[in-house]
Amino acid sequence: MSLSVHDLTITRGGIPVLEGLNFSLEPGRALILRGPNGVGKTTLLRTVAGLQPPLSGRVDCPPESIAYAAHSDGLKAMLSVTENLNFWSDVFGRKDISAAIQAFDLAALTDRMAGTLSAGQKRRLGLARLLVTGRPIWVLDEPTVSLDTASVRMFADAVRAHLQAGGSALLATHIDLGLSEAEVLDVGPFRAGPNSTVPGGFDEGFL
Amino acid sequence: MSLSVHDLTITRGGIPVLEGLNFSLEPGRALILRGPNGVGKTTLLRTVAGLQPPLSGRVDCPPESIAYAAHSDGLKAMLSVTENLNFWSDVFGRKDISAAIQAFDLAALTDRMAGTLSAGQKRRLGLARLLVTGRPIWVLDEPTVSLDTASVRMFADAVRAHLQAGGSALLATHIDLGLSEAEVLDVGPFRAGPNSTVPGGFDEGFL
Amino acid sequence: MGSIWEYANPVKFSRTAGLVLPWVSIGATVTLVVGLVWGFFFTPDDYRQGSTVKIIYLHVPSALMAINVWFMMLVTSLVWLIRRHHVSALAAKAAAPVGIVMTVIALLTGAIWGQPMWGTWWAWDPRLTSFLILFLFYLGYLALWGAIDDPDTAADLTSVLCIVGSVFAVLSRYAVNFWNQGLHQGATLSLDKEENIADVFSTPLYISIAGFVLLFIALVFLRTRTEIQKRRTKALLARERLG
Amino acid sequence: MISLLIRDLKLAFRAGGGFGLGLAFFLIVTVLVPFGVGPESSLLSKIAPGILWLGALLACLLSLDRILALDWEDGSLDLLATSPLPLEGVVTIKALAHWLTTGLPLTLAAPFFGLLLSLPEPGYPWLVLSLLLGTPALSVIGTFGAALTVGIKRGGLLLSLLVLPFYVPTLIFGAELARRGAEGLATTTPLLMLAGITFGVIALLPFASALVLRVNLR
Amino acid sequence: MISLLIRDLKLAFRAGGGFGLGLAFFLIVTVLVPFGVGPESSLLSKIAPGILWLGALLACLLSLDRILALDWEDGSLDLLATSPLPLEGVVTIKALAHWLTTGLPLTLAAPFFGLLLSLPEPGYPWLVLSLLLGTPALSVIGTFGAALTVGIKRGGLLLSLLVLPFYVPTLIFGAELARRGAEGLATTTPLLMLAGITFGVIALLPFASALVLRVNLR
Ligand code: HEM
Ligand SMILES: Nc1ncnc2c1ncn2[C@@H]1O[C@H](COP(=O)(O)OP(=O)(O)OP(=O)(O)O)[C@@H](O)[C@H]1O
Ligand SMILES: Nc1ncnc2c1ncn2[C@@H]1O[C@H](COP(=O)(O)OP(=O)(O)OP(=O)(O)O)[C@@H](O)[C@H]1O
Ligand SMILES: [Mg+2]
Ligand SMILES: [Mg+2]
Repeated sequence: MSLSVHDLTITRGGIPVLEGLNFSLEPGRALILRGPNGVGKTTLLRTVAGLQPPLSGRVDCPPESIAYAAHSDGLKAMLSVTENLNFWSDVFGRKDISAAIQAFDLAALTDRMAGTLSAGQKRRLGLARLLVTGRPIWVLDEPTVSLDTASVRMFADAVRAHLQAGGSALLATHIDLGLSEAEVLDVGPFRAGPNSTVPGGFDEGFL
Repeated sequence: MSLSVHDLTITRGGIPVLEGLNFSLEPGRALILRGPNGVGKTTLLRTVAGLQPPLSGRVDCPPESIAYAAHSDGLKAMLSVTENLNFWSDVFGRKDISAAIQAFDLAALTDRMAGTLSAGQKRRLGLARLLVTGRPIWVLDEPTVSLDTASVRMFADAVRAHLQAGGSALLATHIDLGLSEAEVLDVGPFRAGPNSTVPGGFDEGFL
Repeated sequence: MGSIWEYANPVKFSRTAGLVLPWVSIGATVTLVVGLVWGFFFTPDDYRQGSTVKIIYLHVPSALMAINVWFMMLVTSLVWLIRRHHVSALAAKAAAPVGIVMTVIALLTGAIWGQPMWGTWWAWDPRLTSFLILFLFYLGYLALWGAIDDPDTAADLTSVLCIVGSVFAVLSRYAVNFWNQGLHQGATLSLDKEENIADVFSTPLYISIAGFVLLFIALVFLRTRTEIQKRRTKALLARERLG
Repeated sequence: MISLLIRDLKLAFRAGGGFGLGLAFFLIVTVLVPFGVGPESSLLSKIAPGILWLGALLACLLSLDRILALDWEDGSLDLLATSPLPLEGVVTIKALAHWLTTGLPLTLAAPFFGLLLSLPEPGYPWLVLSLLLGTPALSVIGTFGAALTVGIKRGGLLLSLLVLPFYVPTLIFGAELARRGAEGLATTTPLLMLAGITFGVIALLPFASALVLRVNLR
Repeated sequence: MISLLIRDLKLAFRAGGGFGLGLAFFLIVTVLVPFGVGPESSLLSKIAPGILWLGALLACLLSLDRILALDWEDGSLDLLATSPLPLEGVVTIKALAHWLTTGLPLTLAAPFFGLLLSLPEPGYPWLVLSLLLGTPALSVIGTFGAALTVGIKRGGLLLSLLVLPFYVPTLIFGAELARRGAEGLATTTPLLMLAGITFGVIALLPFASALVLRVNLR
């Protein structure tokens, strides 16, 4: 269940943004991606999650082992918190959502429609979804946006528990999560330059 | 140009969330609202900005002196960065956007469609809008979401410059902005209880 | 001899197109002028249709082109989806506006012809109707190109649209034939009489058709080259921004 | 105000902005009708004015949810509400932009569609006149409906449903004007009524729209 | 899969979910047609099958942009694409949910609307049969269109434009079946063609939809 990335070059809007990326993520480990705004973290995570193809290089990981969470939470405003979680747990073939509800302190909100939650409550619900997927590799894009400090700690605990259970996590974030055991990878140095030599970037067939 | 709030009680979804709020904001000062997720910060800021009426109490501030920025930035994906800024500057009757572009380091992105920006770049553009409004009181809801540390500093500098020019700012945030001169108000203690005595809450005409 | 796919390289294509373009353009101009002038001024009036018959020299070539351009787009779309050569997708993009213009010309000349012949500008004859449907397919295809920002995404989506659309276009053709059978027998008689056309009429017609074909080739080369240049400019700008 | 109009028009002309789609939709409805009811031109020419009006109305209807919902989704509407522009002005400009990008092109293109449905000769000027007079009302009423439903996700269908009854008088007098024109009957009454509806609606409805918009924003 | 279907149906029945709106829209179109074309019942009964089919088609069309766009906007589609469900299954379920909430109710309600347009007596069973056979094709084709335009903000109008030409064969055979039924003519050919189109479309189009959806997600 380990994820490894070999010599990856990724593009956004036809332009290479990061190139020559190599890293691997063993079970039980967490890797935090850092880098300035616009460097290409989101694009990298989408590529790893299989939502977009890389320009070159490859992502090795067992299919169907990734749980992806992005900027938007995929919540249905007109379904209650329980219904939202139940749906995802059904889709991923697991049944029990009470652990997830407990881990993100949603017990008081279970019957509320997701649309009436505050920004931070929505985010907590979005994160609780990860627990019901039962997938070993978490790929998370700025997971703690809008969370208060208590909830950030709650999230860090959830990640830690996940790691202890043999899972792994790849996170992009700008703030400190208090996950001291996680490795940090600054993607800044991998920014693709104008004389990128990877074939296919810049539509260079057109040059 | 000062803002003051007297004995304010605010509701969300028909339920009082914060009650008995009193604070005032003088020119040149910044006030940071803190409180756990779901306590009612967003609701408070919307009330202050005049987007929803308070249940009781009042908000005193000269009309048309507030620039409001919420979770969503009001950007048009199919307009370029310059066009987006120019539009808001026209609406607010000011003409020059170059200071705003400079303050948030958008010069390299001016011709890009707003839809193709990264999360942090979008946010920077949304914040740059504040500078073209020329309004003295900034009311900001989690302004630094998705920003990297350099951009957070940039934002803090912009707020500081705004304060020095006689403006003021009311911010809700969960992270540290590095604005040491700002006062902090924890709204937690003002959470409305079930025996709130404010008339009109809980639709108590029906009780 | 190199494979034909060499020309799938945009640069190579541009260069070759640049070489061929003047000749094709000259050929198109000459054949069109000869065909149309001959057809309009040096053929006798038809004994039944009078001089209106001469509109055939615009009508038939444009109608033929309208269908064949869609067919060409279908082929280039398939090539794009299978081999992912940008030139192919761009050629489809370049051809579509030409195709829709041909369709409009066919429809307009048909309408102008129909006025004296059938006493009406428009009738829901199966052939005319299926042409109108073809026009709608072109319209949707172009609208989809126009609505999507990212060129590769747009190329993928329009290609699928073109392929699925072709199937439905054929289906519609049969549906329309069926639909108007019971009500309008014989309305199609005034079409379909190529056999009756005498040689005096047909030679300029063939020249004119050749002219339209050459014109189409010239336009597609030209427009594909423009599209390539646009992409090139965009790529250069992007690279510059990174540097 | 002007800058809002310019922005809206610009957005309409950009990729995905939807200019011309109303027209295309109108065309398609006109084409589909004969498929539904059959190709007899005597039958078609009888129902032509009504169908053309219905087509224009539907094309209008389908583009209504762009008037305000886009601005709501990306938060622009909140920002506009806190800007110096009066909300009444905002909704008027929005309606105007909608008419310029939908109603006006429909009006200008209607004669061609009339040909497809074998509209009788004398009907053409009346068709254009009735649309020119009537479509502004459709845009203004539509903006009211859009303001009513702006908080609802993908409220397009609900919007159509709310707005359709409001469209009935305009449709009746508009189609009646076009039909009487086509049949050479007296046209004064529907003409006056149509003009009356349009001007009344333009003068009064923006206030209601601004009101409900304010309610929806809070 | 089942849970996706259940979720979609549940959402359709919740406030703002749009169940019943298609029906209401159908009703209104049926009611507006006599306003547009005049009240003569002989004329109406002649165009009734066609208009009913058109109305059903338009009601279907108006709800298409809910099929996928809502899930796209809130990010569910990304999550579904990374879930164990195959995307082909997702689009099929989406089409099924759309048919259950739109096509099926329309089919069941059509006879009542037929009354409003004085549809001739023998036409009723044929009308229902034709809609029952034809509306699934409308949903499946509509899902293809929705997948094509899912990345476009408020692409409703573009969606209609793309989808309508695809609806032509279904409309022709469907309306023809209903009309021939109403007039007591032979119905075998349109019946077979309609069934053929529907089954062909159900069998093949989901693959194309999943393909374009994948392109749009990247
Ligand atoms: C707007 C209306 C019309 C459209 C869209 C239309 C369409 C077409 C098309 C598609 C063809 C080429 C068919 C082929 O060769 O495979 C064609 C050919 C032809 N059309 Fe038209 N037509 C229209 C009106 C008319 C009228 C009014 C007449 C004359 C009365 C006419 C006479 C012919 C003739 C003689 C040919 C060539 C014979 C043939 O190729 O079968 N068309 N038309
Ligand atoms: N269509 C496009 N054309 C050109 N550049 C684009 C396009 N779309 C995105 N980009 C650029 O690609 C880069 C990578 O974006 P991405 O969203 O991956 O950044 P990020 O690291 O996630 O940033 P953030 O921390 O702000 O979320 C950005 O600089 C963005 O501006
Ligand atoms: N319709 C509703 N019914 C009941 N409660 C509601 C409704 N809408 C919102 N709430 C509740 O009102 C409270 C205030 O929400 P608000 O968005 O103002 O919180 P916040 O302080 O901004 O939180 P965050 O830090 O997470 O953004 C939340 O607890 C929310 O769950
Ligand atoms: Mg990002
Ligand atoms: Mg908040």
